[in-house]
Amino acid sequence: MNTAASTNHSAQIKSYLMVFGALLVLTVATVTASYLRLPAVLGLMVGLAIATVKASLVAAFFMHLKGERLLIYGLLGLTFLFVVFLFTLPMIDMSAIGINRMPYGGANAMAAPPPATAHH
Amino acid sequence: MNTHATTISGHNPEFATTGIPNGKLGIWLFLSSEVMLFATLFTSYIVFRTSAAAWPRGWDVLNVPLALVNTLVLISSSVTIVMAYAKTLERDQKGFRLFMGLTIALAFVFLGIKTFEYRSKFEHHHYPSSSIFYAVYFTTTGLHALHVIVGIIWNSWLWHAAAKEWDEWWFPGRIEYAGLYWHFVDIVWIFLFPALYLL
Amino acid sequence: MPETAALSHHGQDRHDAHKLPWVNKYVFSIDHKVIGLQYLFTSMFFLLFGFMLIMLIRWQLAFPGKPIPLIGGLLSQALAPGGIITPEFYNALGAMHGTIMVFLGIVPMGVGAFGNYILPLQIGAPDMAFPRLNMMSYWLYVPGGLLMLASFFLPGGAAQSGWTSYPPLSIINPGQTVWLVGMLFLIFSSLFGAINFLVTGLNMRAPGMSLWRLPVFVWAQLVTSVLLLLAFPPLQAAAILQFMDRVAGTSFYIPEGLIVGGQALAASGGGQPILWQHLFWFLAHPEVYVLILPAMGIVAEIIANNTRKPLYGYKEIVYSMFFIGGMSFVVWAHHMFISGMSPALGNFFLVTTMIISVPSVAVLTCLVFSLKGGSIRFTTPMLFALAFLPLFGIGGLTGLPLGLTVTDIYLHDTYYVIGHFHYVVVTGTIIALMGGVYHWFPKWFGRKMNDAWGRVHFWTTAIFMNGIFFPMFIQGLAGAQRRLYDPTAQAHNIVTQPLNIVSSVSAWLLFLAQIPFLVNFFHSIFKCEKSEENPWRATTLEWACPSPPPHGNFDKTPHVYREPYDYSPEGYLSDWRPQHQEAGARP
Amino acid sequence: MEKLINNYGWGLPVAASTVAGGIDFGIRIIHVAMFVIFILWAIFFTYLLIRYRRMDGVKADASHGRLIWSLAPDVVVLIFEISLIVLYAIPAWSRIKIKFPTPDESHNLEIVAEQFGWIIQYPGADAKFGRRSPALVNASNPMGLDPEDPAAKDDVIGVNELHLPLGKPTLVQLTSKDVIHSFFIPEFRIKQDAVPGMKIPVWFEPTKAGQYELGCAQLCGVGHAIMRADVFVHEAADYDAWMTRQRPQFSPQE
Repeated sequence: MNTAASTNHSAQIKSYLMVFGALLVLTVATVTASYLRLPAVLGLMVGLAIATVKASLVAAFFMHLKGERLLIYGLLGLTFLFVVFLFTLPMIDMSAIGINRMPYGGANAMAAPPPATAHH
Repeated sequence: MNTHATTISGHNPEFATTGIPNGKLGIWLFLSSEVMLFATLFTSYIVFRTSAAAWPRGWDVLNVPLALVNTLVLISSSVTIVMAYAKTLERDQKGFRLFMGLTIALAFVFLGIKTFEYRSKFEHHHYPSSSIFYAVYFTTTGLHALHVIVGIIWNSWLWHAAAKEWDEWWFPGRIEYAGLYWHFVDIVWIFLFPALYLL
Repeated sequence: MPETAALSHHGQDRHDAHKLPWVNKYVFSIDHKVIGLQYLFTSMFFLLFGFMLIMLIRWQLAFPGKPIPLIGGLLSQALAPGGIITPEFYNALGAMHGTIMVFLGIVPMGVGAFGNYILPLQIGAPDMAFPRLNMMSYWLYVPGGLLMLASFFLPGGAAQSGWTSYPPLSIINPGQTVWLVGMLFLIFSSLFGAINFLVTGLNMRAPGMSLWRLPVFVWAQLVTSVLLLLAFPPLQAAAILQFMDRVAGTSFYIPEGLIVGGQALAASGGGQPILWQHLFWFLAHPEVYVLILPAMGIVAEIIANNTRKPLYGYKEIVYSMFFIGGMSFVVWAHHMFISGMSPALGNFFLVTTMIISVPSVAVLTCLVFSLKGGSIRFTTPMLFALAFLPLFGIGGLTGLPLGLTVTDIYLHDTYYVIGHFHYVVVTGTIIALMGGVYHWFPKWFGRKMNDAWGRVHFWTTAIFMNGIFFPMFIQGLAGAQRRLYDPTAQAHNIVTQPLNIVSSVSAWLLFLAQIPFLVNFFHSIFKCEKSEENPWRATTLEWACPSPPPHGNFDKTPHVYREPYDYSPEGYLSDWRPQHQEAGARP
Repeated sequence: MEKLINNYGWGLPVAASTVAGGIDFGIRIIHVAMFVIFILWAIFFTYLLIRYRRMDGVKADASHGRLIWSLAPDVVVLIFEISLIVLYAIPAWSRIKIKFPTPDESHNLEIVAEQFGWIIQYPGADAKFGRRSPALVNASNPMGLDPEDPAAKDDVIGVNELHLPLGKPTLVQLTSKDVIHSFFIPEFRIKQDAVPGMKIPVWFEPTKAGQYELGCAQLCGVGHAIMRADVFVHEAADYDAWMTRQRPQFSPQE
């Protein structure tokens, strides 16, 4: 019922172990990278890039997504499309209204003029 | 029925018009919803983090070595469960029991370390209510731990059921689906670990 | 994993159904038909209950501060001293009306009841893909509903922060914790249901049932399930965060420096109230389509059947539903134009909102054009389906000034919104669901509902529904705000206050108009004339098995030979040719 | 209240700000279009129902012919919506909610919403707003104004009464102490949520002297219905006279 059943088991197991090795290496890499104390944005990008590679390895080999049916790809594609909306739109909004964020009694209004000042 | 001239092309035992077994399609649908769940938590994490006045760096307040060990534990458990599945396909019940047992044991190790970590946080009076950072930390890792617990229950049930259902045709499928879930739990941690501890 | 349950269990059940103990047959049943009926009865109860809540509110709105006659004395003194409801109770009634109607009434009826019963039959399946999961969905829905009901009697009372549960109000108000827990139950119920429907619809189709031979109702259920599956988890996460705010003292939605009632709120701060709105509406806008798509499916079935001709633009309808489903994930913030969200982002959501209206127009147009060239039978279900078209049309049209950023500045949070939303959901969805009940009643119980009383029910219902909601447009344009305990406390509502009385009286009459329906419904289950197997002479597969279908549905798996609506085929004597009938079997 | 009721009727209320005309134009044009679309549609619908009712011996016509003009409603709606967006909504939205007058040319106010009232802070003669602190909030100092701050000395605080001059735009910095409220003056056609932890700018320019109503349009708790304020719009000279009569929050006499 699965590709694994028909292919050579030992080759399959070998690929699992190789992925395991790669995951270990990448884990060590991500921890090492953190010791570089990179600035937040760069660190975020490096950290998430490594995590994405690791997650893809797990998905492709352990979850047998490699060679999976088109329908499953379609489903995951749709999910990730909505994930993109869910990520980007609220984040764009939150960063755009960041200038309005002010705790009660924070800096007063004149210190933070409204975004645009063209009028009439 | 009487007036309906029907040709019956026999019973369709798999009920899988798409060619993907029901269980597999079901588990992938479930995982898609889980992707949305954790994606929402990540969105919130990024929103809180970018808008926070002060956000501590993970290594200053959290125990990175412990979390590193936990990461290795969880990755290893992902390997053991995929091995358990391979053994099921090879019809090696002993091997299956060994690797599934290891998976469950590693999950317990993960939870044990997590408990230790939580407890030391509480001892230092860091609670979810302490700051938005701890709120995010406890909520996301707590929800992940909940998924680990569900995985333990699921895997233990399969370990137990193997004795009776080993020769049923559906058994390998059940291991595969439990494995898919467990790998997903692993993937979530793969993202949580750098996001909370390393960035 | 539970796929096996479908098979192994099914194998036994099919033959042993009559041997099952009563409790497994009717209470913890795994038969999709029993579960469908369980959903039907439970959701009918909740719809009536939610309706009763709003009838109390309607008294307060029509005659603010006057004691409620007759039943006022029956209410607890804490909620309604002297029969006059308190503002707390008023807010609780409003919040629970919305929650119960949407999450416990309409969705469980449109998806849980109709979907569960009809979808497997229409694709020729013996049951759902995961019968046990199906049972679990129902049994998660019930405790969710009971929690919501129980919350009225718990110390904090029911939730008082609107069905939208906007923080920080929802965090400092009593009652919201139970609401959140209840919602988590309902979310899980819907998620499991959605998975089940998708797997069933994709995988359990009878031989020959290709995707383009699926009835529109099945397509509607499938798109709905995708929406439930992918839109609910964000609310789930958001609800968990709000739950943490309430019980663990976190500040996900609480900014720093809050002063409540003159006292500084003890919270660490750093939260974002608007984030909740984003996450809530990320679910709640697709949720609107969860409410409306099954209704469109039902209407399409009834129209095709009663015009005795194929549906006009079948593929256009299906593609439009796909498009609606996909787009519904990027329009959510049109609920937030004036929420403090970035105004520039408002323009983006304005454009997406206008785009999504086009496929809705397309569906409606196809349904209207389906009438052309037909031989229209004005049966009771058809009356409901026909009423759906103009009334849903009004609901859709009045969405226009609300979706437009500029006019929404004025109309947002006025009665205009309530009118618009209820035209879509009540005169749209509920009318369609009622039509569906009349249409499939013979399938469910093997008997037909009384037709004359059905017509009485239809005309009274349609008139009173308009009587309730049309005045709201006038009130909204005149500036009347929603959710006011005493509408006369502010000047903008005083001139149009008589319309509140019109709405309220219509609401009570609408309730009375449901009595013939309920009597007819329950009487017909036991007493009315036995119906034929296929009384409507419909072509889809649910009519290819006995009514009500036995355990396992079909004696033999049907084979499908053609498109779903082969009515009045050319060169054919009778005006219908079922999907499972072999070509040329009956000239 | 009696005076306010005169502002309202069975249609749109009195229009009393520079943006009201634009919003009313949109509301009217959409409703006219809706009415026309619906009537045309209803005529067609009724015709179909009568023409194609069930008749003995007449069979339905199942020919699947696609009619190109069934796309007409989609196209009409699409064109109507595109023109609304491009010609009306985006420019008008930008004028009302994106572009703001500068503080120099405006009458500046800080407004704080609370359960269940509106607190208005006028900057006084120095045109500077005094500092606020949550810790200082009490019954006699609802705004939590800091007496140590020199800018606060001449600040005037109003509760549930908003006074505005004619002839220049008013620029409000809107916030909330506790929950989300919404600043809604129907006569001005202006609405904006007041969100705690945020300071959101709102502007409008009254065009008629008179009395108006400020309501809260977002459910804010048990007193939501009674959360209102009176808005008084004065001629510029009258406004100045009114202002000189006001005692600052920390007036020397106290």
